[in-house]
Amino acid sequence: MSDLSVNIVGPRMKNPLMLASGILDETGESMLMAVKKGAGAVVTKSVGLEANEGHRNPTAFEIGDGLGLLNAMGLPNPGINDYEREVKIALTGGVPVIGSVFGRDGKDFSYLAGKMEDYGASAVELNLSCPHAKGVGMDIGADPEEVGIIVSAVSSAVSIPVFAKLTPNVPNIADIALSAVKAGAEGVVAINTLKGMIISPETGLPVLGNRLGGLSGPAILPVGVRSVFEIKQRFMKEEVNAVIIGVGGISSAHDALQYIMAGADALQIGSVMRWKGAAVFGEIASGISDFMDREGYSTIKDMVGIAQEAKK
Amino acid sequence: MSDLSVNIVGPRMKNPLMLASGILDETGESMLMAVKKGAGAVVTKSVGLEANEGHRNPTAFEIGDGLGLLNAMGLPNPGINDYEREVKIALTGGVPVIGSVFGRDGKDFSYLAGKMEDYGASAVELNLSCPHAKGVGMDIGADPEEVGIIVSAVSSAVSIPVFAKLTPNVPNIADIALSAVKAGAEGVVAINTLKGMIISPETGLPVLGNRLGGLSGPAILPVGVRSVFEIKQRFMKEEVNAVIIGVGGISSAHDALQYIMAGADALQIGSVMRWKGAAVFGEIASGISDFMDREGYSTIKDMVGIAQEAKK
Amino acid sequence: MKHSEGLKGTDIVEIEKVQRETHDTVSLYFTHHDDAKTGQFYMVWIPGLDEVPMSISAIEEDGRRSVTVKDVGEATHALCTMKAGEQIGIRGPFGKGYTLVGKRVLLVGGGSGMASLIVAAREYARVGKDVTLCIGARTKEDLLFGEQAGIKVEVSTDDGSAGFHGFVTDLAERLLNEDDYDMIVTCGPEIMMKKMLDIASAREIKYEASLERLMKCGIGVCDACAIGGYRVCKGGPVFPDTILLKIDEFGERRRDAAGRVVKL
Amino acid sequence: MKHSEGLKGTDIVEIEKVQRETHDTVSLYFTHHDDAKTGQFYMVWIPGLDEVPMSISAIEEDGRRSVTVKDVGEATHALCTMKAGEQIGIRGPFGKGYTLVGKRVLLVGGGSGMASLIVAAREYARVGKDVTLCIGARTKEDLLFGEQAGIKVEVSTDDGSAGFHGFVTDLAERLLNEDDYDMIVTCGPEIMMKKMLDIASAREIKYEASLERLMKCGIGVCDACAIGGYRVCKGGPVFPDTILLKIDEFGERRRDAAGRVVKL
Ligand SMILES: Cc1cc2nc3c(=O)[nH]c(=O)nc-3n(C[C@H](O)[C@H](O)[C@H](O)COP(=O)(O)OP(=O)(O)OC[C@H]3O[C@@H](n4cnc5c(N)ncnc54)[C@H](O)[C@@H]3O)c2cc1C
Ligand SMILES: Cc1cc2nc3c(=O)[nH]c(=O)nc-3n(C[C@H](O)[C@H](O)[C@H](O)COP(=O)(O)OP(=O)(O)OC[C@H]3O[C@@H](n4cnc5c(N)ncnc54)[C@H](O)[C@@H]3O)c2cc1C
Ligand SMILES: Cc1cc2nc3c(=O)[nH]c(=O)nc-3n(C[C@H](O)[C@H](O)[C@H](O)COP(=O)(O)O)c2cc1C
Ligand SMILES: Cc1cc2nc3c(=O)[nH]c(=O)nc-3n(C[C@H](O)[C@H](O)[C@H](O)COP(=O)(O)O)c2cc1C
Ligand code: FES
Ligand code: FES
Repeated sequence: MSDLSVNIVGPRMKNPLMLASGILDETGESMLMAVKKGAGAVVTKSVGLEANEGHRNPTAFEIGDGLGLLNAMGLPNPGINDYEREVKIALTGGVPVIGSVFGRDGKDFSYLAGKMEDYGASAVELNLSCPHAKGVGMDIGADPEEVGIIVSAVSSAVSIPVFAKLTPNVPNIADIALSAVKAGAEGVVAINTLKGMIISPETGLPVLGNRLGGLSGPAILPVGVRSVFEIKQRFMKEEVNAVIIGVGGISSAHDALQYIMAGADALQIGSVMRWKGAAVFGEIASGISDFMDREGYSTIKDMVGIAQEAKK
Repeated sequence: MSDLSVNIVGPRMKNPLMLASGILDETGESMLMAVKKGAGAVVTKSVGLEANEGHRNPTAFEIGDGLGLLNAMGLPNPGINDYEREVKIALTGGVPVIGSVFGRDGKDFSYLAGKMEDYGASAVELNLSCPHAKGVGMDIGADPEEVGIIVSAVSSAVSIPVFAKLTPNVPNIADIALSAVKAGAEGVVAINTLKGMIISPETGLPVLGNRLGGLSGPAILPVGVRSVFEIKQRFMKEEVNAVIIGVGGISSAHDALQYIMAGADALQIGSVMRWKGAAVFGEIASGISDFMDREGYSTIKDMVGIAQEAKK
Repeated sequence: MKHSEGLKGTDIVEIEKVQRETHDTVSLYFTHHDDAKTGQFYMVWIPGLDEVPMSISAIEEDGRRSVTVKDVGEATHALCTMKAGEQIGIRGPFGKGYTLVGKRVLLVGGGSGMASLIVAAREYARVGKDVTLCIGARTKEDLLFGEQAGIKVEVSTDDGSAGFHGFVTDLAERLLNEDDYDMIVTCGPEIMMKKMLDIASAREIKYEASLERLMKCGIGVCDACAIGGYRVCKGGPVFPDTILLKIDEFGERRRDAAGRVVKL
Repeated sequence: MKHSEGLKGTDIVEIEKVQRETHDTVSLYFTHHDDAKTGQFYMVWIPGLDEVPMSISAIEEDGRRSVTVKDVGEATHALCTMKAGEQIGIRGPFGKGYTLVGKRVLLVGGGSGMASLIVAAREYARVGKDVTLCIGARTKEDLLFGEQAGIKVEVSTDDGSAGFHGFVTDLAERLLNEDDYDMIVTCGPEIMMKKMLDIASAREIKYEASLERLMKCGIGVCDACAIGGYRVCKGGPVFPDTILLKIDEFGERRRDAAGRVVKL
């Protein structure tokens, strides 16, 4: 019988599937729902210093028939002080809660991470990758050096593991990952959304309130798998031992396995809930388990990164 | 009645739709077929100094049901000397032929561009963006400075217009576009494919022979539209007057109009031919024409970049 | 193959008819081919301004649709002043509609909630159920959909300018005392719906309510419309008594645009 | 919704049965649920090695398929030495198959072209057409699909070790002299197919041929399989006489992997 549990953050996760930041996790009750449906851990909505209403509507929509989502929420969140309530509720689910935070610099991030630690989060995820907010997210996360500086500040401010969430809108995601890990991050999360836009020709206007947004869902799976592959390849070459969490377009066990074999130790699930709801956690977990039984793998670790060894 | 013609390269194009480089344009006869089906201009396969067989198979496949293509052809081409035959045949179609070339440095590019000029090409397109070939393509095209150096070399070597084809795998495509234009390019072409990978879990192997490839087709439309929007925005801000050719995921008149309103003066069509064949040129041209009649636009130029003016 | 028809963010439709319903409420008619069901909603884009959730207030076989908009703020004001020929964007239909169960049905509506409730009332009537529609309004002038062919309508106003003088919930209780009903359906101010839930559960009558929460994505990903772990845009907007009885936020608290908990 | 089933590059199938056909040719059986038609082909992935086009040599209602592979190089050798239980990747079915028109049909095949032609022969026979299958081989040992229930088979060998001694095109001409045919279908070496085209057009008999060209994408985007502005993977592999008569490359030239023109 296959064993899906992984040892990434806090208590051993019963499976490698986490709820991704920003999808059904602004409220504690929603995070609990994901836990109930089988998530092995949950990541909170990205939280900043102050309450923020985000961009004006339209803020998110589906494109194509299941091809993907385009969103420019604009990081709405109640602010770190009000967010204690949500983390505490999420914690009653009994799985690790990872606090996602965003800020402008090492000071912001450290303060926010410290609060998340106080609230009981098992780890923090630094959003260095949101593509549609000014002065935060990928505005500061596309440069390996800046990422190193922020990660290093946070790492010395908290004692829980720190994960850097990376943007794919760069030519060198592996450089950024390496920089984060060398600065003290426990690991990296890849990928956030691709910068995108949809225009309505009849009105001559970009549809999103913010015009620019981020593309997620099935459309970006190959970009995410490639990013994880490149990061793992670099980690192996540099003999760096760090966690990689894969995210982007995962809709099925088949997709999840691609990330694992590329090099991901754990996975996050987001947009697919638009089509399958939170029940997708159970579906993917049992799909992975069936696959492992069929193909003779006993642990997730046995599969991590095996696509790296392909003869070439 | 709407007028679809545009004045971009050589003889006025009867419509703004070009055949994109690398899709059904390795042979002269195939380019002629696209002309017959309504293409306003054709871009050749990217050609280098020597004959090149490209990567081993699998080199290209569809993912999802019409979601996109992943390819790692590896720039197969007969070499510039043998390519005269193909350009000459394409030229009999009576529409502008744009010669796409790739090389390692300004010297390579200049030589190749000169040859294309000799063969009768109306313009050259510099492939600074292929994501899956070593030492060429985006390996040299992700840096604004390097792009400037190459473009400047080519611009002084040939008298036909020079277009730089850009990669979206960067945080700052508008910087690169600006650098190309300031170095003497007539304009830019955006976008080439997104770096991607697909793994087959059953075998534990990346499917492409080259493992890494480029994602094209519907999945990348929002990234292409956003890229063109960002480039146009920057050109307007810097009061630069240069051509923008939009490409990436165009499947319909609706998609084409998004690019035009974002800022594209002309368009290129590639992957959609997997589903619609070359007949898509006629379909999109008449779709644009219907739209213009319905909404009261008389020329393409009337629509170029109008999404920039959105109140925000 | 589908995607080769092109990628849209929203369907642009032309307003074909504007119909004034009350001094502050209009219905906008347009054509949108979809499989809309009674009680579902659209996200309606006012190009360049905003996008807001609106119940589908008419569903015709030939694709004719309407939304009925009450002018309460910037977006709804823009909609209420639109003219035939102007364009709006439509996403949807979204959400779960009414179950349409029950044989003797009491529908209790108030304010713009009537836009959603009216299609349920018409649908119950169309399939031959015994329908009583109870409408609450502030004054006679605010009365929405007060006359409907084939449906018993009872009215209450806060000022007594028409029908029963007082709360619509009191009117509803009176009707429940007079007659047997096996189903209560409600849409309107949440306090009112909460009151009706108490009444329904005390009387052991099946109940469902169509809720409103601030909406952003409309498709169950952003958590803006969260209530007790459910999303109004996806799990709702229509919820049964069984779920609502377990949600302590119902009738008490909601989230603001930043996700903060605020009193209703 | 479809994409939420996951994105694949190829369908992995298990080889269920390996059947040796001749000293250098084997058929691999597997299950792949699709709507394959007579004359279409798959792109067959040998994981980690290569991917090659292969005609579909058996099509059963229940999804059972086969390809029949002649060992000519690295990829085909790997396929020919595979065992039941091993995995290959399948993309397709691709291309346009045989039209299956005609009542009295002469099929002329040679070499691994028989893998494609055999399904056409069987299909013509199944629907009750008068079918004669003419097979050319170098020697008796190379003879592929030499016996087929319900189909008249005529054989030629280059060395006379079985059947007619000489070219299969000469055998075909003899049969055409003896009997009336209204359709010629051919698959095999291109020089042979070209010869049959000349014969068919001289006699004004309808004709179609299944071509081979170097293939990369298999889906009509890369131009590797180009011939006279058509793509063998999409416009073909089966082409009618009307098109082939206009293509001067046919039987003369092809493209190598770099796209250079080379003599056949
Ligand atoms: C599922 C659903 C269906 C709806 N159907 C209809 C309908 O058919 N007809 C109709 O007129 N309205 C309907 N609404 C409410 C409508 O969406 C809001 O009135 C509208 O979004 C307000 O936008 P505004 O910019 O005009 O007002 P704002 O300037 O945003 O707000 C004006 C006032 O309305 C309040 N308000 C804003 N949004 C809401 C809300 N979601 N719930 C309660 N109060 C709110 C504000 O607090 C403020 O007091 C529906 C809402 C939901 C969630
Ligand atoms: C539509 C189509 C259907 C096919 N169906 C079958 C089939 O059912 N059974 C079968 O055995 N083969 C079939 N082939 C041919 C088969 O694909 C090639 O034999 C195979 O690709 C060779 O690969 P390799 O690595 O084994 O040989 P390589 O090492 O690539 O080449 C070995 C020899 O074969 C020649 N060769 C390679 N590819 C081709 C080609 N496409 N056409 C002609 N000569 C070639 C080379 O020039 C060389 O002499 C088909 C080809 C096409 C295009
Ligand atoms: C509506 C929406 C909101 C998001 N908000 C956040 C966020 O606040 N912080 C963050 O790090 N990522 C955010 N993301 C990105 C996701 O966490 C994830 O990286 C991305 O969507 C790719 O995964 P998916 O394809 O499974 O959705 C958001 C994505 C969506 C669709
Ligand atoms: C099979 C294939 C081969 C390509 N070859 C080239 C090439 O040689 N040179 C180049 O500049 N772009 C090449 N491209 C990129 C396309 O020209 C185009 O930029 C990209 O595919 C996005 O457009 P599309 O979505 O319409 O295909 C290739 C794309 C595909 C799918
Ligand atoms: S509005 Fe986004 S989840 Fe409901
Ligand atoms: S093999 Fe690519 S076009 Fe035919």
